[in-house]
Amino acid sequence: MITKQSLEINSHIQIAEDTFEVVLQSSLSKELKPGQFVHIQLPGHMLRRPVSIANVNPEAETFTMIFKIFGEGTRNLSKYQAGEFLDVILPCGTHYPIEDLSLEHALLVGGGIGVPPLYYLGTKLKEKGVKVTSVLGFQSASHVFYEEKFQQLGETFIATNDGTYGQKGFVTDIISKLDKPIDYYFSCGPTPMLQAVTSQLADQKGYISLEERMGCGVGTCYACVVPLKADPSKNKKICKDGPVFPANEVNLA
Amino acid sequence: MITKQSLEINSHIQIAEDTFEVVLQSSLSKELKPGQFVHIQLPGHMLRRPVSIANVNPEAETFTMIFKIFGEGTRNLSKYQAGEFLDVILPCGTHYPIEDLSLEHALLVGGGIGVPPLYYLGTKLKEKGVKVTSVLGFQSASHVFYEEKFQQLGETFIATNDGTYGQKGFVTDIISKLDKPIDYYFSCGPTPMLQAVTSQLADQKGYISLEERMGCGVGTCYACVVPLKADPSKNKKICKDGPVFPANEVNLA
Amino acid sequence: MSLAVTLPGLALKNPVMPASGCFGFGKEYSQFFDLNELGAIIVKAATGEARYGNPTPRVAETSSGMLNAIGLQNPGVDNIIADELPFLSRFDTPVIANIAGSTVEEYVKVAETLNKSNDLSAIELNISCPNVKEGGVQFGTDPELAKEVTYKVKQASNYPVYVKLSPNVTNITTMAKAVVDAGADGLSMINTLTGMQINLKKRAPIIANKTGGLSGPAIKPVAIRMIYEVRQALSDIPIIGMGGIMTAEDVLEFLLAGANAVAVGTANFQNPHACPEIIAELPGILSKYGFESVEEAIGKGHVHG
Amino acid sequence: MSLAVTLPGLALKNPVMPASGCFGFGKEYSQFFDLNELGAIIVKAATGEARYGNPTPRVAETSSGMLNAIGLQNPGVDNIIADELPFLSRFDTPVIANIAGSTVEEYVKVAETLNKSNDLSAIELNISCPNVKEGGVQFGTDPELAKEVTYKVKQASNYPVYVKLSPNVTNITTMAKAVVDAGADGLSMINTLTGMQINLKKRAPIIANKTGGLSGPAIKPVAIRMIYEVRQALSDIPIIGMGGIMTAEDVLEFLLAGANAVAVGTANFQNPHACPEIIAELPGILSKYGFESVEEAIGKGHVHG
Ligand SMILES: Cc1cc2nc3c(=O)[nH]c(=O)nc-3n(C[C@H](O)[C@H](O)[C@H](O)COP(=O)(O)OP(=O)(O)OC[C@H]3O[C@@H](n4cnc5c(N)ncnc54)[C@H](O)[C@@H]3O)c2cc1C
Ligand SMILES: Cc1cc2nc3c(=O)[nH]c(=O)nc-3n(C[C@H](O)[C@H](O)[C@H](O)COP(=O)(O)OP(=O)(O)OC[C@H]3O[C@@H](n4cnc5c(N)ncnc54)[C@H](O)[C@@H]3O)c2cc1C
Ligand SMILES: Cc1cc2nc3c(=O)[nH]c(=O)nc-3n(C[C@H](O)[C@H](O)[C@H](O)COP(=O)(O)O)c2cc1C
Ligand SMILES: Cc1cc2nc3c(=O)[nH]c(=O)nc-3n(C[C@H](O)[C@H](O)[C@H](O)COP(=O)(O)O)c2cc1C
Ligand code: FES
Ligand code: FES
Repeated sequence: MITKQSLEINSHIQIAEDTFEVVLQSSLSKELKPGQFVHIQLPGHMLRRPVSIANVNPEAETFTMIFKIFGEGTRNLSKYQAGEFLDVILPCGTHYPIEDLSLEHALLVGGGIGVPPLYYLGTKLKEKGVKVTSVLGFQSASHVFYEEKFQQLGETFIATNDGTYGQKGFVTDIISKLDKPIDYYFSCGPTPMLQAVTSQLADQKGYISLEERMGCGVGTCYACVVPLKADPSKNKKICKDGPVFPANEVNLA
Repeated sequence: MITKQSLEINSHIQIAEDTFEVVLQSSLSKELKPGQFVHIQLPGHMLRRPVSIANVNPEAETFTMIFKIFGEGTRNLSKYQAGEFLDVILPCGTHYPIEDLSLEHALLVGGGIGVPPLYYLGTKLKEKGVKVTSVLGFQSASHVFYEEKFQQLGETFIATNDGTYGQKGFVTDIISKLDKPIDYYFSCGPTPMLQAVTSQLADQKGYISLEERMGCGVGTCYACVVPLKADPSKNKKICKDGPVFPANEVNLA
Repeated sequence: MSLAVTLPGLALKNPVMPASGCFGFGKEYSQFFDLNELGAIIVKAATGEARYGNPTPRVAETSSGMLNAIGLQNPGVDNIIADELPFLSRFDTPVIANIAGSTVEEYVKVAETLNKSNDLSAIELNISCPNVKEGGVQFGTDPELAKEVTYKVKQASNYPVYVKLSPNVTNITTMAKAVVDAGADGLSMINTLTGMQINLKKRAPIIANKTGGLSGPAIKPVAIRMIYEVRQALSDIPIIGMGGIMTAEDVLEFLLAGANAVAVGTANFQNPHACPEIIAELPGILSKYGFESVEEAIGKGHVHG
Repeated sequence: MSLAVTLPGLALKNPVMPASGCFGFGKEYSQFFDLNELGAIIVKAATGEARYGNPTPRVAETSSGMLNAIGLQNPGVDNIIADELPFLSRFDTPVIANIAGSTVEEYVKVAETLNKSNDLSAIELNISCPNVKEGGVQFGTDPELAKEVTYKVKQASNYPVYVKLSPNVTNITTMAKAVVDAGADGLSMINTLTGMQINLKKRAPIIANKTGGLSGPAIKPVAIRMIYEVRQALSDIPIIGMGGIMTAEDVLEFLLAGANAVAVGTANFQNPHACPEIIAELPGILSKYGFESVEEAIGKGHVHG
C-alpha cells in the first residue's frame, strides 16, 4: 500500500556527470516493482520530485534510485549524504507487467534518466530467464552510467549524442541495425525519444514509461495526464494509471 | 564601515533555557562598539534578524552574541553548529557613547534579551574605571544567564518574574531600593520595561536601546522608526539613528 | 477543547477540510488516513458533462507556492454521483460538492442534478476558476454575473450554497456582498491568484494554458487580508477560509481573521497527512494561544479603529 | 554581450535598477557597492510635504515575501531635491523619482517641483501605494482617476513619466491602456499585493496599519502574468518590470514576459549586494539561454495561440 515514510540514506554517490546513485532503507523495498517510482519531498520545495526505482535489494530492505541534476530540486537532492533522511511517498504508479507476458527476448531502450528503471526491470527479466538486449542513450561519455551492469544482463549498446562514447547518435540509430527477434520492448526516456522509438517499433509490442510534471503523485490532482490514442478526448493519469503504459495506448504527440 | 561578511561560528552553546551564546570570527570584531547589532540572514527567511553584540575579543578577532529562541528565525539559528558560516551585515547602528560621557558610576538595567549588549558595555565601562551596578530581569531561574560575568563587573541584582531566582518581580522593584548615586543609566529590554525604567529614572540621565521589526537594517526602508519626544510628528530610524538613544529623546508610548 | 463548528448544512467535528481539487474524490488519500478524521471533504469540481481539462504541463512550482491549470477535468456530474460520491458516504464526514460551469444554465443543471445525490451536505459554487477559457472567471469578477448565478443556483439547489470567491478582483467586499445579497449561505475564499511562470529554456510559459492559479503559502497574506475585510463588512456570514494553510497555527490565523472553518489545498500534495496532522495539532495550538474552543477564536484577530 | 537598454529618457547601461522604497536615496547602499554599477536608481516616493508615515510595526515576514506599510514616509519633495538627489548626481547612473500624493493637485505639484532638479532622468508615478489611507490606492484601481492623474502629471512634468500600476485590480490591461491613453511614456509594474498577517499572541494584525503590501518572490508569478498580459495588449509600451526578482534568471524571466528593464526591491534587504550581483551574473545567464543581448530577450517568452 502507498505510504509516506522517512527513509535513511544508506549510500549516496556520484556515478557520472551530474548523476547520483542513492540507496535508501525501506521496509517496503521488497514490494517495489520495476517501473514504479517514489515521490520525494525536499525542504524549501512546494512540490515533491518523482524519481524511478532503479534497483531493489529485498534482503537488505533497500532500494536504489539514480537521478541527474536538472534544476533546484535535484541539485538539493545531490547534496544529501549517507545517514540523512528523506521524506518519500512510495510505491507510486504502475509497473512493467512482466509477470503476465510471455517473453523470450526483451529489448530495453533507455535514454538519460530513463535508463535507471530499466535496470531493475532487466534484473527481473533475467531472473525469469528472459534474454535481454539493451540500447542506452546518453548525452556524452561523461554521462554514461551502469554500462557494465547492463552488460551483465545481456548484450548492451550505447549511443551518445556527441559520439564521445559508443555509437554517435540516437538509440534509434542502433535499433535500426539490430535484427534480433524480440517479443516486447520496454522503453523509458524523454518524450521525443519515446516518440521516435514507438514509431520505429510500431509493429512490436512494447511498454513505455512516461514523465510529466506532477502535483500530488498519487492520482488526486489531475496534473499529470496523457491523452489516449483511441480517444484523445480521454486521458489517463501518469502517476496512478502510469507511468508504465502499453506503447500503443497513449498519445505522445 | 558597514559590510556583509560570511562569518565562521567558533562556538555555539546553550547557556540557559532557549538561550544560546554564539562566538563568531570576524575581521571587523575590533571595530564593534557596545550597543551595536548585527543583521543575520537565515536560509528560508526573507528578512534578516537583528542581534546585539554581547562581547568582543579584539585579539582573537571574535565577537559574541546571545539570543533566545523567539520564533522560526531564532529557532533556525539555534540549530547552527561551530564550523558553520553565517551571512551577517555588521556593524549596524549606533553605540552607547561612553567615550563622550563623564562617568563615575553607571547603572545597567537589562531585561531578557536586552541583557547581552549591556555585558559588552559593562566590560568597556570597567576598562574605563567606571563603577558598574547591574540590575537584570529574567522570566524565571532557568532563563538567567551571565550572572557571574556581571558580578565580575560590579554589584549585580537579579529579578525574576516568577521569583524562582533572585528577587521576585521587575527590575524597577530593585531599582527603587537602590540608593546609589549614579551618573548615567543604560537600559535595554522589552519596551514595557523601558517605559517603566525611563519614567522611574526620569530625572537621571540615561541611554536606552530599542527594538523594532526591521526590513533593511541599514536605514533605507523606514521600517523601524520611533517618534521623537520633542516632536512626535518626526521620527528616527532605530537601525541607523539607533538602536541607542538618549533616554529622553524618543517617545516610547 | 471543542473543535466543533456548526455552519449551514454542516455540523463539523472540526473545522478542517481538504479544499476542492486538492483531494480528488477522497479515494487516494483514504490509503493514507481515515477520512473520518476530517471535518468535511470538498471534492473536485463537477461540470455538466465530463471535461478533459487543459493540455499538460498543468502545474509548476513557485516560491512557496504552485501554479495549476487543470482546467476542471472531471467525469461530469452524473458519473460523480454514480461512481465517486457513494465511496465517501461510508465515512461519517460531510461532503461538499464543488460545482462549475461555463454558463448559468450549466451551473443550474449541475446543482439540480446534485439534488439527486443523498451523499452531500452542501454545495460550493465555484465562480472563480481562472483556468477555463469560457465562463468561470467572469462570474467571479463581475458582481452582477456573480449575483445572477448565485441566485439561480440557490433556487435550484436543495443544499446550502457556499460561494467560492476569486481573489483576482479590485474589491473583494463588493463581490462578497453581491453573492450574499443573492442568497449565498456562506462564502468560501480564496481561490487561486492568476499567475504565470516562464520556462527560460523553452522561452514559453511552463503551463500549457499559459496562466495558472497560484496557491500555497505565498498567497496566505492575500487570503487573510480578504477574509478580514469581508468579515469586517459582513459580520454574520459563514466563511470557509483557505489559501496557503500548512499548519495548525495557520488555521488559527484564519479563524482570527474571521473564517468559521478552513480548507487545506496545496499542503496535501506536499504531505498527504497534512489534514489529519493539522487537526491533531489544533487543540494544542488553540490552548497555547489561550482559546478553549474553535468557536471562541473566530474573528478574534479584529481590532477596531 | 550588450546589456544596454534604451527607454524614454533613460539610456541604461544595464536593465537592473533598485525599486522605489527599497533603496532609500542611495546613500546607505553606496557603502556596499559602487552605484555606478546600476542601470538606474529609483528613489523613495516623494510627496508634497514631509510625511511621517504609519505607526510601527511597519513590516512583517511572510513565506517567500514580506509585508510593508511604511506609509510613504519621506522628507517632502523640496528636501529631496535639496538634500538627497545631489548625492546621486555624482554617479553616472540615471535617477528616477517616484512621486505620490493624496490628490491630483499634490501629484501635479510634486511633478512641477521636480522639474527644478537637474539630477533626474525620469519620473515614476506611483498611483498604487496601498498603504496610505486617503488617495494612493484609488488612483491605482480606477481607470478614470488613473487617466486623469497621468494626464495632468504628464502635462506638468518635463520628464518622461512611467506609471506604476497596482496589481490589486480585476483587469490590469484596462489600467495599462488607460494610463497609456493619457500619455504615459512607460509602465512600471507591479507594486505590492495587499495582504495581512495576524499575530496569534496579540490577536491583531502584525502591521499597525493592519494591511500591508506583499512583495518578494511570493508575488513573482502574479507580476510575470500581468506583464505578459499587458505586453500582449500593448506591444510597444516600455515596461519596467518588478516583483520578486532575486536572481539573474528572474531578470531573464521578466524580459521574456515583456519587460524592457527591471527593478529589484525586497531582495536588497536580504542581500545589500543583490543588484550588482544580479548585474554581474546577467551576461552568463543570457548566453546560457542563447541570447546575445538584453534587447534580444525582451518579449521572447510569448507564444501565440
Ligand atoms: C515517473 C517519473 C520518474 C522519474 N524518474 C527519474 C529518475 O529515475 N531519475 C531522474 O533523474 N529523474 C527522473 N524523473 C525526472 C525528475 O522528476 C525531474 O528531473 C525532477 O523533478 C526535476 O526537478 P528539479 O527540481 O531538479 O527541476 P525544476 O525544473 O526546478 O523542477 C520544477 C518542477 O518541475 C518538475 N519537473 C521538471 N522536470 C520534470 C520532469 N522531467 N518530469 C517530471 N517533473 C519535472 C519538478 O518535479 C518540479 O515540480 C522522473 C520523472 C517522472 C515523472
Ligand atoms: C537592535 C536589535 C537588537 C536585538 N538583539 C537581540 C539579542 O541580542 N538577542 C536576542 O535574542 N534578540 C535580540 N533582538 C530581538 C530579535 O531580533 C528577535 O527576537 C528576532 O528577530 C525574532 O525572530 P524570529 O524569527 O525568532 O521570530 P518571528 O516572530 O518568527 O520573526 C518574524 C519577524 O519579526 C521580526 N521580529 C520579531 N520579534 C522581533 C523583535 N523583538 N525585534 C525585532 N524584530 C522582531 C523578525 O526579525 C522577523 O522579521 C534584537 C532586536 C533588535 C531590533
Ligand atoms: C491542483 C489544484 C486544483 C484545484 N481545483 C479546484 C477546483 O476544482 N475547484 C475549486 O473551487 N478550487 C480548486 N482549486 C483551488 C483550491 O481549492 C484552493 O482554493 C486554493 O488552492 C487555495 O488553497 P491552498 O493554498 O491551500 O491550495 C484547486 C487548487 C489546486 C492547487
Ligand atoms: C519597504 C518597501 C517600501 C516601498 N516603498 C515604495 C514607494 O515608496 N513607492 C513605490 O512606488 N513602491 C514602493 N515599494 C514597492 C516596490 O518598489 C516594488 O514595486 C515591490 O516591492 C515589488 O518588488 P519586489 O518584490 O522586488 O520588492 C516598496 C516596497 C517595499 C518592500
Ligand atoms: S500528479 Fe496528481 S494526479 Fe498525477
Ligand atoms: S530597518 Fe530599514 S530603515 Fe531601519
